[in-house]
Amino acid sequence: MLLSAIVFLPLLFALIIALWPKETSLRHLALGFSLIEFFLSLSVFQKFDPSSASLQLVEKHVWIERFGISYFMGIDGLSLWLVLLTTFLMPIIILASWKSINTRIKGFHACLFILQTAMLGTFLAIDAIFFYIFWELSLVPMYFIVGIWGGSRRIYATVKFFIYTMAGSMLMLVAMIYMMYLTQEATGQMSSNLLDFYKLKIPFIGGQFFSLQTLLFFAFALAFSIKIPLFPLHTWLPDAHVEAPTPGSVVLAGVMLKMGTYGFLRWVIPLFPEASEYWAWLFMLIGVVGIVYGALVAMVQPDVKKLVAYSSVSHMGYIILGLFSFNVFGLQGGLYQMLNHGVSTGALFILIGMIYERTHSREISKYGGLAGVLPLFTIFFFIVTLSSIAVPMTNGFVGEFLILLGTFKVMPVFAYVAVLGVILGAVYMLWMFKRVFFGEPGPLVKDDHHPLHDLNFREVTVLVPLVVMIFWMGLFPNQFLDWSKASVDHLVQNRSAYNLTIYGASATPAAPLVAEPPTPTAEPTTESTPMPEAPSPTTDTTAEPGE
Amino acid sequence: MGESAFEIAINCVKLVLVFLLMVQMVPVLVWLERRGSGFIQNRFGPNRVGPLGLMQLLADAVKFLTKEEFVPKAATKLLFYAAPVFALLPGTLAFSAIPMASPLKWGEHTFLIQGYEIGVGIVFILAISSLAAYTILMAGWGSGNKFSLMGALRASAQTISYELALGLSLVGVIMMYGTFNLTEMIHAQEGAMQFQAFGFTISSSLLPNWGIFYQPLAAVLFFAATFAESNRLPFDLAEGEAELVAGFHTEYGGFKMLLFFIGEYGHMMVASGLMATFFFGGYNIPWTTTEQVYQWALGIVGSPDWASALSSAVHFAMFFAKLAAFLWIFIWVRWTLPRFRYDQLMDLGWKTMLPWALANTIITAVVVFAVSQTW
Amino acid sequence: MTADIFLFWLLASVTLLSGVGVVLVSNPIYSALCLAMTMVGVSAIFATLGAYFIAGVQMIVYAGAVMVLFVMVLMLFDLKTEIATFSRGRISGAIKIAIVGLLAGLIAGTFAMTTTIAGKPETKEKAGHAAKSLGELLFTKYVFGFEALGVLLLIIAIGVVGLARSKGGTHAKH
Amino acid sequence: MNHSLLMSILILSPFVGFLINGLRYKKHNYLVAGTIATSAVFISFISAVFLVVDLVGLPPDSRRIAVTFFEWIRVANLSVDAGFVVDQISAIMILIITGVGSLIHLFSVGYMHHDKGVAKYFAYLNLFIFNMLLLVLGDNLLVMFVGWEGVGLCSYLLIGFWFTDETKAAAGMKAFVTNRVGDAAFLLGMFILFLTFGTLNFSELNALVPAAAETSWLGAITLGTLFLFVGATGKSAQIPLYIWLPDAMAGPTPVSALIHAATMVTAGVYMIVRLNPMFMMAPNTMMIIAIIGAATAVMAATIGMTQWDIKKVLAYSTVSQLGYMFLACGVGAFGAAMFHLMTHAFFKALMFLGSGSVIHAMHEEQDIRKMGALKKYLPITHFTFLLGWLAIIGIPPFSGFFSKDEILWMSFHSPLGHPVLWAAGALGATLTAFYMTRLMCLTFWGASRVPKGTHPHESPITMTIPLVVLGVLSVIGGWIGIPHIVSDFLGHLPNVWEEWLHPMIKEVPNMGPADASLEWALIATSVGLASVSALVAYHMYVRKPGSASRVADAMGPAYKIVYNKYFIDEAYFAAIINPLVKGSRALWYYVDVNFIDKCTYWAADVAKGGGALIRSLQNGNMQQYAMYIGIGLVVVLSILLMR
Amino acid sequence: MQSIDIFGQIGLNHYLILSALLFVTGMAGVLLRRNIIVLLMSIELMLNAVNISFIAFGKYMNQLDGQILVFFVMTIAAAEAAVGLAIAVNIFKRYKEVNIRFFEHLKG
Repeated sequence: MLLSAIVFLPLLFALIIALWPKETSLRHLALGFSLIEFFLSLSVFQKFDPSSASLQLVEKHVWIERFGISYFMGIDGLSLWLVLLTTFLMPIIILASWKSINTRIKGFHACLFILQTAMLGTFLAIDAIFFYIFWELSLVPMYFIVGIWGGSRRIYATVKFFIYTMAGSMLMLVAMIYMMYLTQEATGQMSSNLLDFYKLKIPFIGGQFFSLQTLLFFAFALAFSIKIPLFPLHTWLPDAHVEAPTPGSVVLAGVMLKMGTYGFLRWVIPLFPEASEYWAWLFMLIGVVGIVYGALVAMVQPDVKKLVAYSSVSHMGYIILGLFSFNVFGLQGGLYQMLNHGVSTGALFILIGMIYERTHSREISKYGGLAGVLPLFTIFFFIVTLSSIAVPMTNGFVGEFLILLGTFKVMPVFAYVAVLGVILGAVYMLWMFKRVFFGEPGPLVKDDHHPLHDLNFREVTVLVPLVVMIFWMGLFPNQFLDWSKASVDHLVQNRSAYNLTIYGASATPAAPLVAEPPTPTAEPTTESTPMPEAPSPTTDTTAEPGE
Repeated sequence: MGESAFEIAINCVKLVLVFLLMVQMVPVLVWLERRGSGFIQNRFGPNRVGPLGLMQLLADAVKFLTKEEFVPKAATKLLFYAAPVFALLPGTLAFSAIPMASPLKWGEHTFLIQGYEIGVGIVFILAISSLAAYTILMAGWGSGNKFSLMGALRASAQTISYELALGLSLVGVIMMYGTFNLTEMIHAQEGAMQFQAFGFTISSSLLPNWGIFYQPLAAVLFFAATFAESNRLPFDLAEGEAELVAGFHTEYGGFKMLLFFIGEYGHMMVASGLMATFFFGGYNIPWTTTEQVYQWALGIVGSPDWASALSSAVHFAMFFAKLAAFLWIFIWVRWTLPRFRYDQLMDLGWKTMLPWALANTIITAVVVFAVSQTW
Repeated sequence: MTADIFLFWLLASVTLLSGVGVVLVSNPIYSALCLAMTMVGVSAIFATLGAYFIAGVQMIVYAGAVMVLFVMVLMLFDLKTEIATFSRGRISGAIKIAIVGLLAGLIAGTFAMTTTIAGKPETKEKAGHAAKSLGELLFTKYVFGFEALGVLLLIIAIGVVGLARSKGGTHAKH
Repeated sequence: MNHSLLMSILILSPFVGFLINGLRYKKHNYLVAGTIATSAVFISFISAVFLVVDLVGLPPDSRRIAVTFFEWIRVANLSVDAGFVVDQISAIMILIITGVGSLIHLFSVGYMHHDKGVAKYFAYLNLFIFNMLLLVLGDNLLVMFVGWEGVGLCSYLLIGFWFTDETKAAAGMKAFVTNRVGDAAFLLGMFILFLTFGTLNFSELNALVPAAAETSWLGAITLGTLFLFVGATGKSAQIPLYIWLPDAMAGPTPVSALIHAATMVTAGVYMIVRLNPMFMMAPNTMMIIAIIGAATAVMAATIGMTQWDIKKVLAYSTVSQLGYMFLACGVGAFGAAMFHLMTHAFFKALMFLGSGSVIHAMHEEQDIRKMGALKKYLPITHFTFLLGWLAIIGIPPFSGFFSKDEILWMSFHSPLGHPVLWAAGALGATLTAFYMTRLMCLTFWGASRVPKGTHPHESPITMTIPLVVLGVLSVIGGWIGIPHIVSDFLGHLPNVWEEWLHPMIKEVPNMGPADASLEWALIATSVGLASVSALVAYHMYVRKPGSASRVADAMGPAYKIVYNKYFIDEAYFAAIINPLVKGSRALWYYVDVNFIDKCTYWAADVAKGGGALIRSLQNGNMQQYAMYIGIGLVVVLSILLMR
Repeated sequence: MQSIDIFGQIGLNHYLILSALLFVTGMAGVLLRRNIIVLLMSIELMLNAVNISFIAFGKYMNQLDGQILVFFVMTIAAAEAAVGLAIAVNIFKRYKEVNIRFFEHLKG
């Protein structure tokens, strides 16, 4: 029940908010609700067993029996932190939008909560159709958030965002339905259950693009790549970010982009092991290109928000690089980088929103010398900048380090290029920082009629949790990594024949897998050999997947 | 149509007879109307030609026939001529479907005292009478006169509107009797009141077993609707003199006018006949059954053939008495009630009668269902 | 040639001729009257096929109500003979006529060449009886369709009233 | 005392100082802030002394105090502890950092007292000390990297301390970004080493080094060390990444003394020394290091000869001296490198502080053309500066002589060395003597060119005390590492330095026996060259002040090139930065906006056009629709019938 | 192919052909006429044609379902006529035009 409560409580909140009669107390109510949701999600820790790689807190009910569609939720190390990230960001977003959203407050908060349900559902659903519903549902509130509360070109941006994402999702839906059909062929009973999908052996032919697994792989990968977004598919992101209101940008960057990477982690890599291995080079290439390209383009942006948006493209490139390195470093790093990006880019957007509230401009050239006027703001911005450019002791470093290490282990050449991102990241962020905060006060900053006020108590309250997280995650990454360790180890070791068990259902066979000491030699070779995958080289102790 | 050539021949003759009966009723009715109006309005009415002015009928007929054939310039000739001809049809065809007496059994032949028997009689009658609207429209439009057209449109709208109430008021009757067939309905109204309810048989010798006691509302509605259907006062908006000169037949005169007259009176007769059939036991003598009358006739003449003929004649007389009574009511109403305004007419039709008819239908359905259950 | 056969040919020719009249006559009022005639003919054909109740309903609904409406409307518009009866366009007209012809040929030809599916039914039900079983069928097997049609009619009634009413309604308070 | 507690105090004391000053940056005036900051570093110094004393108490072969606070990152076989170790190498460093650091803090109290953001300044300075301690104490590469980036960050903050000046902010950014280039290489080096050896821990790495030297250029050790060395060039301002250091002089002068002379810039040297067994096994890397070091030493010295900004001269001098240290590393003289590191810290900090004192006296004037004859106004500064000058040009027995000579000797004598390297070193020393003398002459001696209205005055006592202390250290600092032949000559003075470092330093293999006469000859040559060049400079700038410009004119374009720092900055801008920015704009404009977006628009247009095409069928002509239906009907029926 | 007395024997085919011809006639009206009301009438004609088929099939297959369908068809036809006429009347009232092509101007 816990997961259902976590997922659907925001929907209830949205309903209450939509029906709430008083506008004045609405924000407080929403904040309270989001805090309730956050603390509820914290209680997952109490019930979660970090030593197990299996799905936990499972809820499974038959939904549409004929097609084997079920109401199936579960949590494991891969989704745990993303769920918490979502619930953690929501109170912050609501508090951050306290003053910036002035019209249709009711609708806005309702949208936020619906969005929260959709995102949590995406992370927790283990059934393909169920997942897809949440996946698509997440578009709708976002569409409205950008389209109603956005900037001047909001309609263009929101339509672009919607159509881009939708276009990818359609292929994914087709692939999902085809896989349901495959389950019927394999077992006689149609099923959209992810665990059943895992059991499928989809034929893979190395050289041929038009072979089954490759096509399915690309159908899924395209949907997720657009959502992430990966390099050539990223152009919706800057527009959406620039036009979105601050909370919209935060959710978009903080959580929604993670839906794509999570999709890779949960769906693509385990479902299509051979194809993803065969095509890993492509995705790593895209990731690397994205890192460098995003950084370069970010460097020359005249708009702060657009700069951060392109930096997201760059950061997401790291994540995909990590995921497709298929080793513990890369995967853990990728997972960690998702959280980092959520926290630090979210914080960046909040900060940009705060300055935008004051000056109503995001033009870099109009700023300058802000550090002298808004010292507190500058400090926070600097800390977040450090996190974004992955200075050690902040969260960004851990993720980036692990990703690059994982990549280097597999394909050093990509790592050599990817470290350019480390340099360029510093270049564009610090250049922007220099132009905005240093130098002579710009036209917006020395405006005598409207003196700028430094952060007030509410804004500090918004930022402090984020800064605390930045350092906490930077200094004690183990406290975070340990929770996802079992799942990631399990994924790495059994990638060629992935399965997931339900916690407590057949506990015994799953246990030795986790206990196995991770030795580098035991991992499957990551050379992209087009050979059909031999019976898994790892000692797959789960002889029969638990029914 | 019949099994043998003989029967077919008889039936054809019957049809002609019914038609002639109707046509011949018209002058009588005209006379009655004029005399009746005089009586009601405390004046004499036609009294110069013949005794009681009866010869006035002949004089009128001569006048009609000898009048000039007149076609307006703007008229559409075909329709202008066709309209009065078609005006005869609905009344005649419908009247032919009404049983006027108990069947005459002669030898192995059975002759129904009606134009033809139709299983779904009510439906047929309604269908035929609904065609009347064309006549009016054809006449109105064909005259090429805007008053005519206005009158025609009013009349046809009125006809269609009241057809709903009319049809719906009959649904209750149909449900109660469980048949469309008029003969069966009449059969069901024989004798004194007696009906089955909750498995009990309830009877009363005080009242005849007439439909009006079971469906009073339907009777009222039906009767009112027939007034509108036949375009008579108080619903004769189509020919409101003050507004539309004479409605759709403004441009008509002479023989064509006569045909319209016949059509209108035919309507009246159909309405009266249906009233009698649905609600007043048809050709049955009150408190008696057809069988009783037949036995009585058998007691008088002895031979079954003749007894059957006698009882048919008696029934025919009874039917005609009832018919005459209703026709008189038509006339009576015409000369006593003022004319409605058009919107009042429509309001009455759509907002009063239609809902009541609907209510009647529903209540009847519920009651019929409830009563048929036995506990 | 029995009466049935005679009746069929009579009614068929009447129906068909008046049907063609609907399409060809350039005065829409005559068209409408032709259609009314067709309706009556069709009703009669129903009757010859033993569907008396339906025949009656056909008369009431089509001939008595629907067509009257048409005629009324046409008369209200006071449309005389039209200047251009048929749509413009030689090519499309040719195509349309070709389609009509082809379709007629195809369907009629098909029917003409196939043998009768079923012979004549032996039982000849009484008309009233048929109506009763019709009602039973309507309220059991087809009850959903029946109810749906009821709803449809209600909606249509409301919609038509909404469409037809002039500003302020029939009883506008001035 | 408990080592972990001491270690905590050592590391965290500056951090606490940073927090106190940083959180109350608006409230604290220069005295409060300075007191807090200086005492925080001084406390560190005390605990460092305690630790070193404890270390000395241990037997020489197990001199190692290691403290692990917690496990930082653990992923698969990567296990990185937040572990700190004090051993022979880091002991020297922590003493220098905290010692010199506290002196500079003290100096700053006086130097910065005008400044509004003084508390912020001290906070940054404390943060720097904290990071520097992390760097030197970390027991593995990753913790070192934390400090490595941290000091870069503080350097960024302190260079851009006066952020309202665009160029200063730009200098800070330049420093950070250039450092980042090195850091990226450092990361790669780490990856290679980790993936080869499975650990990042220094002691484990050094223990795992194979016995045989790696000759291949692409071997793991060679590549790894090479990348680490690139990292070091960034941090320690070597070719090709030295460009940030001269610009870094935009920061407050004590910062230049602390960060850009004494401590941070030596981190590269420190790192190489830390991993000396590893570097030793990569002779190719060693060769590169030596060449780069020598080249940097000479090149920076030439630039130094032409600069007019007092701090720029010192900055190029620093680059040059760092080149010596790398040269030492490259020839395997790690001990000498460390030795020079220490002496350099003393005398260069001294000179920077002295220049700070001069600048302070001259009211923020840094151009030496507007100075001269300051001797009489600033006696203490002049005297201490004089000591530093003597030390840097290598006049015995000042500290610089011993360390520099050790390096020159090793570059000649070591199997990894080469006479050319020695020659370069000697040339560098000559040039150093020249430009340093030039600096002395133009600043303190000769005729006064001080503009009217400027009244130079001696600095307050908080500034002079550090000068004096450092002056003393500059003199005696070299005496703990007296070369063998000299000590033999003087009567077997112990070479404390070598003994101390010996367990940590891997000896250069195949080291031939030292030829005493050759060594003497070399010493004589270098000292002689330095003296001559100093005299020439004195002659040119004091005796005949006009001669210098004549020489410059005579040199013509060569002078121009050197004066403009070989146009390296311009070259970088032309070759890398401008194309990068322009290319990025092009990428944005042509790829993002005009290609990818256009592609999507194109896709949308195709859909739209298709829609429009089909829409033209739906023209509202109902009869046409009916015709389509009819056509469809005919076709379907025909097909059905044809079959 | 067996020879059948086309005129002397009435079978299902006769009714079906009648129905088809009537239908096609109605279709011709729909395709060719300009007047919207005549168009509506032509549609009625087509519906009636279909009704004949239903009844004929019902009769020859001895089922009542055909009649039920006719019932439905009639209801819908009546509804369609009502709506169509109401629209036509409205448009005529405003534009005095019954040409079907004129209705194109109503498209959005």
